[in-house]
Amino acid sequence: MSGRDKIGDDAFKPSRRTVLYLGAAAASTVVTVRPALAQTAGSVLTCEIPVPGPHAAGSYIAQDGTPVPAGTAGAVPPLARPLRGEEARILLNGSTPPGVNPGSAQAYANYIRRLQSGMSGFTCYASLQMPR
Amino acid sequence: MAAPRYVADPGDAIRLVALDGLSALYHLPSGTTHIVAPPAPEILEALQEGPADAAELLARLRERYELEERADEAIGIRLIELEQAGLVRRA
Amino acid sequence: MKAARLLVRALRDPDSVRTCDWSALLTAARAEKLLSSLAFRLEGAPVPAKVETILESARRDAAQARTQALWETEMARRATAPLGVPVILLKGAAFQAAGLDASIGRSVGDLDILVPRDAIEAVEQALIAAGWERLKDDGGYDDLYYRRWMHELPPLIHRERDRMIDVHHTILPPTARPTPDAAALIDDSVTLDNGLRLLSPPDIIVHAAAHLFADGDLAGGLRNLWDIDRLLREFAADAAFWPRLAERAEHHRLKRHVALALRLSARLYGTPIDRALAGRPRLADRLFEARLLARNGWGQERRKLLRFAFYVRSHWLRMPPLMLARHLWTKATS
Amino acid sequence: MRYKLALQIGPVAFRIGSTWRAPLDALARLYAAYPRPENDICDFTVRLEPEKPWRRWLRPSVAINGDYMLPDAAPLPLSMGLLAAEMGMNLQMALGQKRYLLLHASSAEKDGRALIMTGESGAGKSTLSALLGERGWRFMGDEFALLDLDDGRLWPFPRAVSLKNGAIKVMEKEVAADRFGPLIADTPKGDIRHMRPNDAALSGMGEAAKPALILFPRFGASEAIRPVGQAEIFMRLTQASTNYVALGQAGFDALTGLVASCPAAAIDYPDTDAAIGLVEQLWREAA
Repeated sequence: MSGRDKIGDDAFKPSRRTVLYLGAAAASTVVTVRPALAQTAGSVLTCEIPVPGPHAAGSYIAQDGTPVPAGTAGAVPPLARPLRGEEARILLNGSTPPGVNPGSAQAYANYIRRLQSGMSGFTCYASLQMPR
Repeated sequence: MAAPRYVADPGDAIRLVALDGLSALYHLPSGTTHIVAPPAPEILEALQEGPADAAELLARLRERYELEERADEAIGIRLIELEQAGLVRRA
Repeated sequence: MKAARLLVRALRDPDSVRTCDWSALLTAARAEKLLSSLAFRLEGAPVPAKVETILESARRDAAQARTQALWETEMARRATAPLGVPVILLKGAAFQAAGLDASIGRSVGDLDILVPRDAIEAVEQALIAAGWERLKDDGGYDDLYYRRWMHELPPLIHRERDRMIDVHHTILPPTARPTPDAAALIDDSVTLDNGLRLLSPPDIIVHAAAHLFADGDLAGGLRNLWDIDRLLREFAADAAFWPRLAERAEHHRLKRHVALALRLSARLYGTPIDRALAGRPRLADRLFEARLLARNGWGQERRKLLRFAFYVRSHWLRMPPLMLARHLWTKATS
Repeated sequence: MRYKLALQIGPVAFRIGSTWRAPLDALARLYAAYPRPENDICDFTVRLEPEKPWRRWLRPSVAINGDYMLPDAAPLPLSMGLLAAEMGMNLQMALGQKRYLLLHASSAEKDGRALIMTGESGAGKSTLSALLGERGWRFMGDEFALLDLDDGRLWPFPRAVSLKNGAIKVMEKEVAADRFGPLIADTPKGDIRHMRPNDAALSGMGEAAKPALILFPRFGASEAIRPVGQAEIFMRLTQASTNYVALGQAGFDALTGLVASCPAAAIDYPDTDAAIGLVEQLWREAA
């Protein structure tokens, strides 16, 4: 806020005008408030994330998280049962929850990150993204 | 191709509340809240005079403010941000 | 009285609800997505104070939902306007944009638009460039299924606003037994001030009837039928409406569906209708009525067998038998 | 539904229906001192029913349904039926409440003015409000605070306090045994035990209070008080609200009004006694 600090000086130079930095902020100058519903909904309820969801049932999961045909090289098999919220959180933190093959953890975590609204597990994922 | 001209909604389509150095902006047509930093409110205000392309908008802002040297590059980025948020549209 | 019937009676005759099981009525209304519509119908009626606060907040909620629906429509307009192709709003978005009586308290889920078939790829590209994304996996069975057999693209969802858009090129799947004349729908459409369009009033009814009876299992049908009641009452103010409706229903080969919609709307909501067009009551009308009213005061769906029958019927209508078998097989084994 | 129960909690009335008797018996015991909704007219309906028909008998599992439902909600075993009922009520509030700006926050009242505490789950806001409620404050709620859209006052929502893990021991030392529900072990959130708020909280459940202080508590190595800028307060509260966006301009006006009129601070605390001390200190300064 260097502009602010100089307000005292400016008081003696009324002709000098306010500086407006159009490119000053590296980040965006508009942040939109999105529904935070999922956060609380998630924290008051337990939820599940199937990996993959029914839209891609039977698919393997590539390392980048996309569902691919079963047996694709480098991809990992689907999870037999849905992840619970706590397990998904562990995965997203880069660790491996019990019962999950550590070599597959990265692919599953990426799958969760790619979930979109409307897909099974999304509300659960959204609730995990929020800080706790 | 001519530079795109931008329009903003009339002033009564917006509520602005100052929060320290930033502002909370409520946009009535979309029912959406945005947290905005300078120069976003200043650009929206300058567009109240009517549609403008980037160069005209810069000229309007120069009448009121001191701008940095490379302002002409930055203004385009700011306009795209505002367009994506639905706060300005192409004329 | 059954809760669904109580709801229908309250919508039809707001004075009838002085005393009733309010919790059951409100719950059934919510489950049928009719709470806000009911709230506007009961505005000013003498109801208990607690009920009034619930209805008041439903009305506020509807106002905000309307803002969001109109905004989503506006964003689609901005994205597609440079293409210069006709974009026709369907269902809730159309009612809201035109300010029809059917829009009062009407929630709008996805945004549905109709565009000429040869413009559909361009429209999809323009929407994707403006931030919408494909929801389903590209090139998978669902994607191919939509593109080959359905009357719409796979749904797109906006990555920031999280709202869905369905882009149609006609109003029923091409495989469905009746095949409406999509070109005529577009030719007859009405242009709004902002350049977007609506179907003509008779086509709006034809579409609503087709959607209700030929394109689904009647889940949420009470709300769709309430749309039809409101639309008919508003359109019938024009004396030329009924003959034109008869003509368009015939043209699109949806006369049976329109007649059924008229009969059920009159039966449940007391809609004044053209009796000649509606035809004589049929035995099956009672099955449709029972299906529409299969909701109790706890918000649960009842009549499981009847609902299942309508579910099977919905697939039967949309697909030739062999294709239906293949579809169900793929769904079951994937 | 076979079994049913209606409850009034603050300004909100619930109707809970269940396929099984046990969850509602447990709920009725925990909420014995609560009033019944006037004329039995309820804001929200919760249904506890089998996930699949045979799940009524065979390894019974409770699906949490009602006016508003979450597609990803996991069913709970019947032994956790009380928890399912609580979650069902919370879910109706989180998804369906449109009459108030709903903040995921705990709150307590003193001298007609309200303290709001919000923070990440596990930050201790629930325990802090429960402790304040035993130490001279009126407990208003441990999960949701309701901001009036018309006049900016805060309404209580004093449902049973949901104590988790370590907090259970803390409150057992403080409160008579007859105010506790059964210990529900090994839930997806760990051990849970519900605690009925005291008489002052229940008799005051119809009284709103003007917000006077907002705190963002957090467990930390040492005590600290940090200022929070208005933009950050606003942003944090939008994220702590389930219905901010859905309320449109009414929500904007209420929340900007709250931020403008109410001092706020973030506090770090190593233990609950230190936290209570910080709260009392900041409360005196805000007065």
